[in-house]
Amino acid sequence: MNKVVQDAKEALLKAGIRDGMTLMSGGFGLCGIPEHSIAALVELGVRNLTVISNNCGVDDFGLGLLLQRKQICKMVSSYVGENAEFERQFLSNELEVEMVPQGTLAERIRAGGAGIPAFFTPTGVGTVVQEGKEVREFDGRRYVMERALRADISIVKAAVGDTIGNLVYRKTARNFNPMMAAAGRITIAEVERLVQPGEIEPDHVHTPGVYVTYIFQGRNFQKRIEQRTTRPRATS
Amino acid sequence: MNKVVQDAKEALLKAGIRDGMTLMSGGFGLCGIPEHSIAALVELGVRNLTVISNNCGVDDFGLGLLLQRKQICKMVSSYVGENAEFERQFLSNELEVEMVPQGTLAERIRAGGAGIPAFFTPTGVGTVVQEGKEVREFDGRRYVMERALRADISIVKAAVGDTIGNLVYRKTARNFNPMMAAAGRITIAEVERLVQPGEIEPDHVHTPGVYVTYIFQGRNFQKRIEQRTTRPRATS
Amino acid sequence: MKEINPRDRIVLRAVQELRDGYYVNLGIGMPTLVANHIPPGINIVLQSENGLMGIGPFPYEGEEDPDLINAGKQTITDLPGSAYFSSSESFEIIRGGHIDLTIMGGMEVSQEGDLANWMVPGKMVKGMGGGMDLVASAKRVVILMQHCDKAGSSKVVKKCTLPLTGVRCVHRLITEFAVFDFDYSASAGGRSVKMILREVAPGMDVDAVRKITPAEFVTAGDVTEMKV
Amino acid sequence: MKEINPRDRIVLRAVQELRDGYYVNLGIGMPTLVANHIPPGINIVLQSENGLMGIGPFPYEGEEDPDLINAGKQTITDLPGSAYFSSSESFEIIRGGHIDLTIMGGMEVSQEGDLANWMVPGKMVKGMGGGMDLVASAKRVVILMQHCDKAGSSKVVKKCTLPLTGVRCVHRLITEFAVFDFDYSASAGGRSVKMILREVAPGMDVDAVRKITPAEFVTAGDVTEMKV
Repeated sequence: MNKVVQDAKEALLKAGIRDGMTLMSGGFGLCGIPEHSIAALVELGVRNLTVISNNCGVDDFGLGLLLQRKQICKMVSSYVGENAEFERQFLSNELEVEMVPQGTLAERIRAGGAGIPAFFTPTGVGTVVQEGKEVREFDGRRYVMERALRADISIVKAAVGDTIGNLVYRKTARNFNPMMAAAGRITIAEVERLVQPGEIEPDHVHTPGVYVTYIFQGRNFQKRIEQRTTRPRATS
Repeated sequence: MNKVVQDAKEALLKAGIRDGMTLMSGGFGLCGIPEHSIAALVELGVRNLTVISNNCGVDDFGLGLLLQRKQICKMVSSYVGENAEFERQFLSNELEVEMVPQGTLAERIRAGGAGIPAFFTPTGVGTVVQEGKEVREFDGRRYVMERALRADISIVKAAVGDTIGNLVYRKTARNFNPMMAAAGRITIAEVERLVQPGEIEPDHVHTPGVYVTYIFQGRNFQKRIEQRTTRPRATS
Repeated sequence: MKEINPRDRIVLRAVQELRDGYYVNLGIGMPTLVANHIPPGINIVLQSENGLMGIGPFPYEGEEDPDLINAGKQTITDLPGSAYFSSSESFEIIRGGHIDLTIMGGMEVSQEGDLANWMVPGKMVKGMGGGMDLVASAKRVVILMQHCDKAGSSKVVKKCTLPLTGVRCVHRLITEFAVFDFDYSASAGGRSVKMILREVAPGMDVDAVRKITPAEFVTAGDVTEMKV
Repeated sequence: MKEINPRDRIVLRAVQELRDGYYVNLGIGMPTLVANHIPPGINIVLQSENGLMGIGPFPYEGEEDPDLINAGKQTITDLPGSAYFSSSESFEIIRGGHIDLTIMGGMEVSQEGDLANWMVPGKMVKGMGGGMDLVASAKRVVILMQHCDKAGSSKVVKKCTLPLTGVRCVHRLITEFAVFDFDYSASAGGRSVKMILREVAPGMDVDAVRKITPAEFVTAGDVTEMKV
């Protein structure tokens, strides 16, 4: 069982990355994004990607880098407000966009990894979200049926990982990463610190290694901050 | 926000325990069961309970204690093999039993806490499990629709908890406890060690306190072992 | 009485919606400001739907952590007793009805309790984020919005013209002029939702509110003065 | 060749199903014994569906931990690299198709690949546990069972008479006399599942297997000798 690779490029090549694939990319805003795997996708130049990710980065970082190079043909997201190039491509119909309520997006991905093909949710009943979908009443309340999402390749990021793929996330950098790790037919994890089996306390594992196909330690994570908000120190 | 109570009896009384309620009880076999809450249910003598629990204890411990006193009218479980009194009541029709595949049971409880009224699963297609249920094909495969489970009161057990209800489980004593904590309209947690907020690392929390209504530190947990299996030490 | 601007009035009135022990989700904009005015003796826990229960204040300069942001992508801190979880767990909490109160901004609220607050046709669609999940499933949905838009048209309408975020989902609407409740108890029987005027701002009365409000509302018992 | 009892033969043949890197779930009974014979150079990870990936050996006497049991409720240990999770996550792993192989006991296997192994009508129903989930979703389902019951009737049947655990779910059946595969690739077109004899025990041949097997099976290419 050898899951460790040198870098994102090796992982993506081993995973058989190619044009037209569906990818899931972890992160919320720029927090917890697999920045090395995204950079390698830019380098490899694969195109016509369908990308499932809560957001789409900013113009010059994260998934925005793939947008700039027109490598993405479709985004499945809940919010894409911070990206001018996104807006341009969307308004000019170069980019297809499927907007999904954030909780429904999370649950569709979770369902994909969990072998649940469809489920019912109250979110979006009576809105555009229900268009074309089955609506059914349970116990007097109406629900929309939503389908699972899967990916050919998921790229996720964790703080710590061991060589057999167990992952631990840090703070709100966890977000969509665990569900995406489970929903990828192949899953590539990049970690800030790669350790040996036994160094992660088994009760603290967030993503069991069974979901992870390849893992590598990223170098020089940028971990950009989108909105730096602070409070003044009390002056004494 | 005061969730701390003295003991199980106080918690159950505050929760409004009464005859005919539906309870969820965490644990797998005798591992991770809320033994103090079960003992208090015996003491309070409530009857006609519907109990959702993976197993039903053994004759003289765990939920078996409630069976002995005929406090349970229906069990929803995946496996009940270790209990002679269970067998007697079941065969004499004193006890109603709904057998649910273990994964479906876990998912139905998870759905209950997660606001999902129904979902589709491949488990049980073509077996007695699908009787009376909708079967539907997705992408060429058949699935059974299963409904969510909820409880009036969930009783769960954790290794550590803080006073605002954050819980950390230990090893395989986690099992059904996290989903049941979420699926109870009222949830009572018993812990081996009750600590102050801040003593549990926020990244290590298994059950966020939002799900927990009452919490108490149990005394003298028995933590019985059902099947003591060992290997010989190498003799030197 | 000192002059108070409309947004401050709305925020200060919204603060009174908080109850001790509540788990609360605050939307972006005015709702976020509610957190700056939590009264002493009221302990609430704030959820950030990107995976945190227990939002703390902004960090001190130099202590920003890129791994710790809120749903508005701002750097924040956590608190003793905070818990982190995945997005799916976060929305299990929301969808499962475990959030006591969500306070959110609005673009339109109808007399039926419908809410529109996520897109303007013809403008760039940024997405609904977690708003649709919150209004569908939080135990209590309180909407904050200015009564009228910049052109002076009321945003408290008979029927929403903008794409909806949720139907029959608003429990209370707070504007700078009035506080309305929505009673859904009758709607199951085929009758429509009851929109009830509860409070009016100082200097306003029921008629004055009617004049600026196309939505049809009733009164039930006393209409009191909004105190902020 | 030294004499080998039927159960040992089945277990030793089943060991050959393991591949390096597999995530494996072993059922109770004969399947559990497979773990005692893992060949050198083959690293597998054993799942316990009550919430552990990475089952270790039984604990030394005096080191039993009541918080650490397997799905058979026996005390076990964990290993470096083990991970604990909830029952729902455990079955996400199973239902999501992340288990490479499950090895399970059987009461009946039909020529259609149906499996019955959880209840005998009229006897006390103990429950299906996690078996139905595993056979529905593991990537590969291998069933171990003795070819005939105590009365000498074949358990490899045309059609199961006992209540089913899963339909068209068995990939390979190992008995003390033979190894069969099930080919479902044709079944979508309306034709029936193909049951294929792959191996026979020493001293047996195809005809001998047919004699003790009501199920209709074919051969495809060589039928080889079971090596254990």
